[in-house]
Amino acid sequence: MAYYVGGGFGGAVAPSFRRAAERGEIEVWECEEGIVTTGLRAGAQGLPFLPWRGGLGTSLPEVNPDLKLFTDPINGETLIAVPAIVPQVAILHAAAADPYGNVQHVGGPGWLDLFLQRAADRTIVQVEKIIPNEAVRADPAATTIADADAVVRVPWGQHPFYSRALRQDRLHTKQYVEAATAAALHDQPGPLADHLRRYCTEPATHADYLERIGITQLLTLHEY
Amino acid sequence: MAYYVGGGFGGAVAPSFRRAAERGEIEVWECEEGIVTTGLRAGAQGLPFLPWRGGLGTSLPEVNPDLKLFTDPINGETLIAVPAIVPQVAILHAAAADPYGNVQHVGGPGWLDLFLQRAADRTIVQVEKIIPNEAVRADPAATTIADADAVVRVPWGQHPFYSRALRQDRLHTKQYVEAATAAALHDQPGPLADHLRRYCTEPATHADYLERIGITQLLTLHEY
Amino acid sequence: MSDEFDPSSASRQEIMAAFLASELQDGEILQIGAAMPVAEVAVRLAQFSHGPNMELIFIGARMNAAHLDTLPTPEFGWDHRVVRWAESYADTGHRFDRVKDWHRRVFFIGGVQVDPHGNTNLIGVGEDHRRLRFRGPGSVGTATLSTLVGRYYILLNSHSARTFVPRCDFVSAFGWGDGDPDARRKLGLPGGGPKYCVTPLCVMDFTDDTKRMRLKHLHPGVTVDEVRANTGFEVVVPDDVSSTPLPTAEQLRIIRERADVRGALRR
Amino acid sequence: MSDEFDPSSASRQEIMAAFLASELQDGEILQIGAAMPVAEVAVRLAQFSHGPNMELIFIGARMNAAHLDTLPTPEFGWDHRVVRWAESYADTGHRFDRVKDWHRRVFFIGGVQVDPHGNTNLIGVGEDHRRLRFRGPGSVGTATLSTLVGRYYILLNSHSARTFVPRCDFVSAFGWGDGDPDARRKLGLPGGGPKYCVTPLCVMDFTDDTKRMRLKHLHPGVTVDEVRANTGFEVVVPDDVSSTPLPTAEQLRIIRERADVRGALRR
Repeated sequence: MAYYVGGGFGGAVAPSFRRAAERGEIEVWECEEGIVTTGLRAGAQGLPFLPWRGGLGTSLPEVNPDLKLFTDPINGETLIAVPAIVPQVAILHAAAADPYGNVQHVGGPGWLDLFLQRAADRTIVQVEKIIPNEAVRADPAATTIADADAVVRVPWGQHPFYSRALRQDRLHTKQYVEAATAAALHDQPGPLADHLRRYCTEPATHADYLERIGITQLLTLHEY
Repeated sequence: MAYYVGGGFGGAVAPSFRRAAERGEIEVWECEEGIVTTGLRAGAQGLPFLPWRGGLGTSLPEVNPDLKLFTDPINGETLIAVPAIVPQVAILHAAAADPYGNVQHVGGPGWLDLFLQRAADRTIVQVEKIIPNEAVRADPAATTIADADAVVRVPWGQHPFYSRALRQDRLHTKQYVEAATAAALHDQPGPLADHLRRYCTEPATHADYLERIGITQLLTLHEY
Repeated sequence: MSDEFDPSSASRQEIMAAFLASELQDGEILQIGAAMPVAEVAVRLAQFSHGPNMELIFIGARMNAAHLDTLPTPEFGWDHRVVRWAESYADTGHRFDRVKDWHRRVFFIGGVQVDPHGNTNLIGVGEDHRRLRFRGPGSVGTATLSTLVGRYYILLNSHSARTFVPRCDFVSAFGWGDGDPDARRKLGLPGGGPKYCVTPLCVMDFTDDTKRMRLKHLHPGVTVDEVRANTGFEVVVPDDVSSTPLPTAEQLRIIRERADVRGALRR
Repeated sequence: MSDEFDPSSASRQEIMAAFLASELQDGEILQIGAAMPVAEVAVRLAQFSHGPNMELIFIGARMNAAHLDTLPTPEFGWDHRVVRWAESYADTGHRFDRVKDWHRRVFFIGGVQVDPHGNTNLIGVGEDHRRLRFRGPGSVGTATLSTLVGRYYILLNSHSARTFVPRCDFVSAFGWGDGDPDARRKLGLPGGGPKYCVTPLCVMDFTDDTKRMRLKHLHPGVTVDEVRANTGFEVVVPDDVSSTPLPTAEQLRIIRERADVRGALRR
């Protein structure tokens, strides 16, 4: 499912995705922010579809045959029917949760997270910290997810990306993007293999991973 | 537009509404919480309609011909097409706003307020207090409405109803419901006329109104 | 246990609440609308007696109250003495952001009219919707809830032929339609529909083949004739109608000391 | 004013930013996507020079920055040095809760391909969508934005025949379709469509009758032949092509001292 695979993380187009898509190694469900939001909302509401206007006239319904043009039953306008999107599992990052699955984002949920959770069959949320149930009851309006199926304490769990409290580790993502670009576009797989080994396959635990990043670097990620 | 005109405020059915509806003096757009939410969402999203499942098999599409059954273009299921609801003005109560129309609810928006605002052409928000723009920027994620067309400082503006910070004045609503019931069901219009004169037509300002309630009574409404 | 909690001292409403509580399973999500005192007590009793993992949703305030000694029943819609214990809020409108899992929820529904197939009416009474003889409170969220929740209970504060009618003038929540056991599936309603109808006189279920109300339990002291006389349609009466189980002394103690401290069900 | 801000010292990108800023009216709501440095500077210049009541929306962070001495341009998507000034957030997904007023918004759009009628392509290049020769970044929110916003500007970092093609392989944002001035109305797209296309060589508008790109301004030192040679379709060249107005010294001062302090547009 692709509505954006680009720039914010350091490259124009994510290189490994680009190569896999160009080679036909993955199937791309071409969409757009408004369309993916609409499909997730349909999934969350138990509806077979929801209509959306954005994308009329574009190639999206051609390259994604799941998007169907139809005539609205009230005014007779042509709209796009976006089918329900139902992830089996949503895996999210948040600031805090209590042991009962009450999740509280701090500084806003960010991105599509709540839409993914609402549409998904099950939700796992990794959080910076576990807070007492009493803290949740002290501010119930701050609870953004009332029934996560699992919460996992993962400090700096957003790394190398960012949360509303911690910055992106741009040193790390730059290194990754350079390695992935070399592998995808210049046929030099070495640096990417090294990177994946060092940061993905070798660390036995999340703490192992963080050790390899180093506390010095991690402490630079705190925004204020 | 009726999805609920009942109990929470002190009577089984709001008496003046009941009489007006029974006499045909008002037109009732019969609906339901899920349906009115869906219609407001359609209005907010600039769509002619949105589909909803709740209400299938009921009399709602019969007594409200704006609700149309249709066949969904993806799975062929029968659903209710709820037309866009577009209020010209939404008038809301909230905890605080800055002078630029950034509104921050405290303890959650409550009820349908944000759906009304999103669907409405214009929004007026009365607030308990005006806060500085710097306070808004200190917590932008708390801003629930970014572009109210007008904000009005109205302390105890929720009276006689409740907000997330202040209780309902049940003494006052009880008095009103008794007067309205006498007028609507027992042909005794006196007490209601007195009530409306004292609390609605005579007070020249909101402060005049609050004086008639009395600060002693108002101070009982603070929850904690 | 003192005589204070003798099962025979249970009021009709306490019997109703205890019966409903025994229906509710630990781990279920129980949604309670406004002005439903028996349901309010039933879910508290269930949570305190055998449901430590139940989630209670009062209007939009969701909580687990198992750790509390008492949880008051509300005197009005958003009673802070209840909702102060919430762990999250789902306000009107917002609560429809995720309904795909409402099959996990149990709901209690009232009615101005109820027909033999468990269809209910909160809209009003009369032939012409524009000139109702009695204007009801409106559908609230019941059209959607009855469509989606795993099962629900029709719960009435009175049992009369005015309420139990052969056919509702209007239907605001679809039960079993004309009695086809497949009616809900054919309409595309994923919820399980009404399971029992609980009144101050009795408990009724629905026949398997025609989904028609059938007497299941009579409350103590109530006769079949009394039910018949107060029901505006022919209720199915099987041979094996039993008495509604009385609350145990322990259940009554929990009701009176923890779930219904101000005695809403003893009036 | 020192020579430091001599209009002739303006870079191509500074000229583009100043031109766009002059297009923006006070009170407008300006939405800026990721990786659009010229647009970033343009909206800051507009806010600081003549738009104290403009609202700027950077991805989802909405703010008025008129009171600030400087507002840095972002080095990455959610740069805290920019979004820290937000007055509200509208995150992905949530920002579609209210789109009915997006006719009040102005947007800037890029493209991997752009055709003579202002249709743009961010999906990729190739005949077969399943085996693209170049996989683009994807539509982001541009299909919806281009449908709804009051007007938008096509803004490109390079001007080449690889980008300006006779026909996009795929269209991710509908401009004027095949050139029917009524095309948008017929499709039911309420937004006003693309107004200008701004590149490092020139500014182009669209003819009234066929909505075809037409040269409007050439940046200093650029010739019509240069534009033609770098455009993969026949661009309409009227008799009265004028030079793109240079930024004034005051505009350049604001750009360099307040809107683009780190000099993103001077490289």
